[in-house]
Amino acid sequence: MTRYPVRMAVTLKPEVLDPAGQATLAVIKERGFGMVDELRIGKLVDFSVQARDPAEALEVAQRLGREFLANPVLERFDVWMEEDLRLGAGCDGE
Amino acid sequence: MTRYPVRMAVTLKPEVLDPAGQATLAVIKERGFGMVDELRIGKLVDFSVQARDPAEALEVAQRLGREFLANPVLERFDVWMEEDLRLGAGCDGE
Amino acid sequence: MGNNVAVVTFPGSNCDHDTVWALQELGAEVVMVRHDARELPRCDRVVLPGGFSYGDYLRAGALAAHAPIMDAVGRAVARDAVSVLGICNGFQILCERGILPGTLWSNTSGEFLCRWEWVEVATSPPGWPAFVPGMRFRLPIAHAQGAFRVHEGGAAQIWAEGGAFLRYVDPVRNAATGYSPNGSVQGIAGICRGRVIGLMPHPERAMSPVFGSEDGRRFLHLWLGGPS
Amino acid sequence: MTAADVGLTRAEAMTVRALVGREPTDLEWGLFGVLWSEHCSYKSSRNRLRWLPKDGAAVVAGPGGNAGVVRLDAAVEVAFKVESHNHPSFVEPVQGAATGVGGIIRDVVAMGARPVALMDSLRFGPQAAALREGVVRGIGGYGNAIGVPTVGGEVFYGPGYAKNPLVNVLCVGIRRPGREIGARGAKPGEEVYLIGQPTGRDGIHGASLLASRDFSQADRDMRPTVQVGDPYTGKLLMEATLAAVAAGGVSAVQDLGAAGLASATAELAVSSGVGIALDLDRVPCREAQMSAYEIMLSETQERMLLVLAADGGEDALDAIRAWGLVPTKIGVTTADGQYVLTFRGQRVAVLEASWLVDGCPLKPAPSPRVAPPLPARTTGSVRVSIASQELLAMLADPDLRDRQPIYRRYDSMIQTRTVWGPEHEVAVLCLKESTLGLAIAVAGPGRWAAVDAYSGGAAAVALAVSRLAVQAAEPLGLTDGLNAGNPDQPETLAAFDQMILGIRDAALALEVPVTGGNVSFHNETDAVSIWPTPVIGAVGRHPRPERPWADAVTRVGRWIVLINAPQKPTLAGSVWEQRTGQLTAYPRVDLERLARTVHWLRQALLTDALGIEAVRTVADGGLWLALIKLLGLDGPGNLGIAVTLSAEALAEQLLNEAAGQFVLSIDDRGWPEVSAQLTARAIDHRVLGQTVAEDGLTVRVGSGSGASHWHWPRTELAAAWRLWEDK
Ligand SMILES: Nc1ncnc2c1ncn2[C@@H]1O[C@H](COP(=O)(O)OP(=O)(O)O)[C@@H](O)[C@H]1O
Ligand SMILES: [Mg+2]
Repeated sequence: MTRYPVRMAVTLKPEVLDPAGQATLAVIKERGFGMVDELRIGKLVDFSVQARDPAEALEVAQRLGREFLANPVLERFDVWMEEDLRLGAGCDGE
Repeated sequence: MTRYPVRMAVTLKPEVLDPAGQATLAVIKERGFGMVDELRIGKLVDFSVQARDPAEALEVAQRLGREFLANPVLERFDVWMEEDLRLGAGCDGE
Repeated sequence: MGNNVAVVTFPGSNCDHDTVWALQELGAEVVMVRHDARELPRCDRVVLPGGFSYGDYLRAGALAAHAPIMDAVGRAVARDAVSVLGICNGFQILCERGILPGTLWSNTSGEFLCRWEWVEVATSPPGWPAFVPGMRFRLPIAHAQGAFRVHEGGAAQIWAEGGAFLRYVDPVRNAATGYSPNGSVQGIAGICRGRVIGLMPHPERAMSPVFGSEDGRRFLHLWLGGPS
Repeated sequence: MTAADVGLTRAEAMTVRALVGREPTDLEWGLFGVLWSEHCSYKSSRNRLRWLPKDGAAVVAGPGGNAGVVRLDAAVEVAFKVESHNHPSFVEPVQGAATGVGGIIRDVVAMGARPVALMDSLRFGPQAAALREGVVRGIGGYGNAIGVPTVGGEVFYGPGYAKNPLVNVLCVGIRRPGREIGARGAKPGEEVYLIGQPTGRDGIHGASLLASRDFSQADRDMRPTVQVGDPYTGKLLMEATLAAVAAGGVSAVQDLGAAGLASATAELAVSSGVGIALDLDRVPCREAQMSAYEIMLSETQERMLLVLAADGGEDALDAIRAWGLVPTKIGVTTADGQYVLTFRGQRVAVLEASWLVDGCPLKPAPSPRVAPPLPARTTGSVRVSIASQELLAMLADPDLRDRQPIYRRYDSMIQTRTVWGPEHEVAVLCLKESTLGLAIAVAGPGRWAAVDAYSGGAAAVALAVSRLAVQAAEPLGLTDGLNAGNPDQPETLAAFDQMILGIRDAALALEVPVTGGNVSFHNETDAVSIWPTPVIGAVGRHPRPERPWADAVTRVGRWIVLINAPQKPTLAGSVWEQRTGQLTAYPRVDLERLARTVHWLRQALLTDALGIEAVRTVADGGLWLALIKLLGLDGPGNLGIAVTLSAEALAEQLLNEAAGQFVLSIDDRGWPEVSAQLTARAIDHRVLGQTVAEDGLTVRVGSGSGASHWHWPRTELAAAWRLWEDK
């Protein structure tokens, strides 16, 4: 058994209203970020799965997304496994 | 000017406790996901930036992360631009 | 110091009128100020009331912290020109703005919590000797994001700086310290820095025994500089 | 597009063609489809709702508007209504419940009233924790953020609700007399404005068609995009609308709810007796390329329609802009009664507004409108023995246990009017605008209506009005949320009729008008229907809100008195009976005697010399729970209640739920006079016992050698009732 790190993005379906994104965008546009648009806020869930192989881990992650982490009426989810993960141009937020 | 899509992951700093993640983990472990662990919940913000080049878009995104999207006390953020994005093993959540 | 108080309304503030009413009951001269005002009116004190500014979307207080009026509040605080009281959402805004240290995070329960709590003065805020350590108030809390959190080591620093103003207590079980209804570090319910005070409970809702307690009246009376 | 696609029957489609005189366009079919849906047209219920009494001294606006309005005094009018959001809450509990709260708040705002209180009446199936949590989160999430306190509510469980949960929400608002507004005031030649959230593709056919059909798997797959509640925009919309009305120049307001722009504009036109011409290209849209059909039928939340005088609406528009909203003129009112939609330069619908609103053939109501005969009893007089452990177990029953885990997630205090909130059986609000206050109650256990809907309807009214009476509050009006199964099933419709007749008879006997309400049919899934469920909201005039009457004892040495105990107590319709799995017909309330009782109680409470210390109703959980609540589980340790009951039919005495009963604690000096007054009015009353210096509840049973004696300290009762404490 191996421990596989997984990252899941849970996002609102495109046609669903995102009040939080809408309000955030309106404010930041007024405060000097006029160049920003189409802002939507989702959830990010990082976890690890104990599994025999990546395929099994992926299957667990997808089941978890379906059954718990995403609300099928409003949301969709995408899963990344280790090999997909690339470090973004990060920043520590300080 | 070009419109650059950006994805930002806002996550709790590693040393910061995540009670929401812990609570979720406890529930899912009870419901048949004993193989899942180390679950942490963050935010995902997708937006587009109007900019001259990717470097400028990245700079705007980072400023946005610092000033608005991440709370500097507890959170960090990472930014991905188009070329970093790969489609995960997605699922529509249905 | 006089008692001209400016109460700020952000879009989504919803305790602004309750707060104005409470302050007027205590004889203060109150003016309401909009979030988009670039200057504070002439006043001795500013109250940032409770509510859900900008829906509390993104994070509680995060968007309101950038409102034009907060630039003015920030400047006035830097000049030490006013006293500021942030109640609930107002406290969250002050933290998000960086005027007060730390941040207010989701309650441990993950749920909104509305109920009566006891709070106790842990440290007198500078300038308010009438808030005597050990003094208790029974006040309602009503928030989803009221867990006071700081970066590592931050709590000790706040105590060292004399900023740990109010903490939750449980008089029934009389636990000495550490009781917290929402997951606040060391049970902190309110903090202060200079003449700026933030607290999660709502004194403006406890103006009369009719509403369950008049400790809020006592609290605001002391904040307005009244004798104990 | 065919008539069937939009949910019309063949006969209805023929009526449409006859009215229009040609084959309607797709868009026109869509408009008829939603406006003639059960949800919008009230086609099965409208003729029956006429049975309800709607007139009363305090009525300012009866049924037909967005909310009923009653007069509290010369300074305050009260707008209130109950609304259901049952189907959406099953599809998506959090957002469904949230948008239900937003919807009823907008109804009250559309009457020019500021919402000051909410109550929620919830019904779930037995194993419904996840659904319940979602609904509670949705209600709290919206109400808390928009800043309207949730001051009470109720939660009950029953098997029929498993796939048909009920989420009924009551909203109460206040306005100054002279501020009346609503859908009726538009005149020809005025301007129609839309404000709030841009229109998206959400909820097309949502509340209207979804709530107008039974809920099978097939429908679930067809589920429309669910609407998402946005309390922040809701707050701006509420403030902007109220500010616009205060600024003047607004002649009509209509909220957008089910069937969106289609319903709002057609209803406004018909209510005001004007025509309306809309330019759909002007409607701000959230998504690109929306069709006229989508624009008209979208159920995007947080929108409001305002009609402004052609000149003189500037102040109103400025007031709206000050709240950060952009008012958009989307059309004009006309003199010809026509309903004309233009899109991309084409007239895409040309109808008469009245066809849409009043054209739908209504189900005729049956004529014999007398109370139905008593149903046959299957059980009811069975003598049950009972043990202490069973009584304690009753306290933990989902229908009876402490509701704090729910209501502590609602802000019950915001607006600083709440004198009594959710921990009491009736809410008490004091108003800065008046020395009088408001008493607000909801009632309506489905269990009571399960077998005899007439009895359940009457009892729900009886209980709601009784709850006002314990605060000496005079009822000003009722709002009724009527929930039922499929109206095309004759038995369902018959039970529905009986439920209305029960409400009617009780409202008449207690002299309270019904000023509005809501009907939710089709609460039926996979052939399982809910019990007919009447959710009654009552609003009363509280004489002295700053000093409410206690509902728990405070002193030793008071008499504990029970009023209106049934001669032959029965467990029919009670929680006890529900626990045994076999519900029988809930007993008929003696409405005439109850009328006398509440009248007396209101007077008696105002007479200090009578020494009534505390009073509450006996309802769910019977005398057993009423005594425990009268004791007060957080009361002092040197105070208790001790009563003596006869050994005969002990369980029935303790656990019957007959409405119209009250328990009181009365001091020694007042008791002789109270007893004399009750005797003179032929109101049954008996002393059960006294308050004593020993903590807890003591029940002595029988006398002499066979006597037994039970004692429960407060801690034991609390541990059973507050099941949540250690979770
Ligand atoms: N059960 C009822 N009793 C009395 N009036 C009712 C009842 N149901 C609906 N009404 C009235 O019918 C009108 C239309 O109700 P409804 O369609 O629910 O309004 P909306 O959807 O605009 O909120 C309202 O005036 C309402 O008060
Ligand atoms: Mg309406």
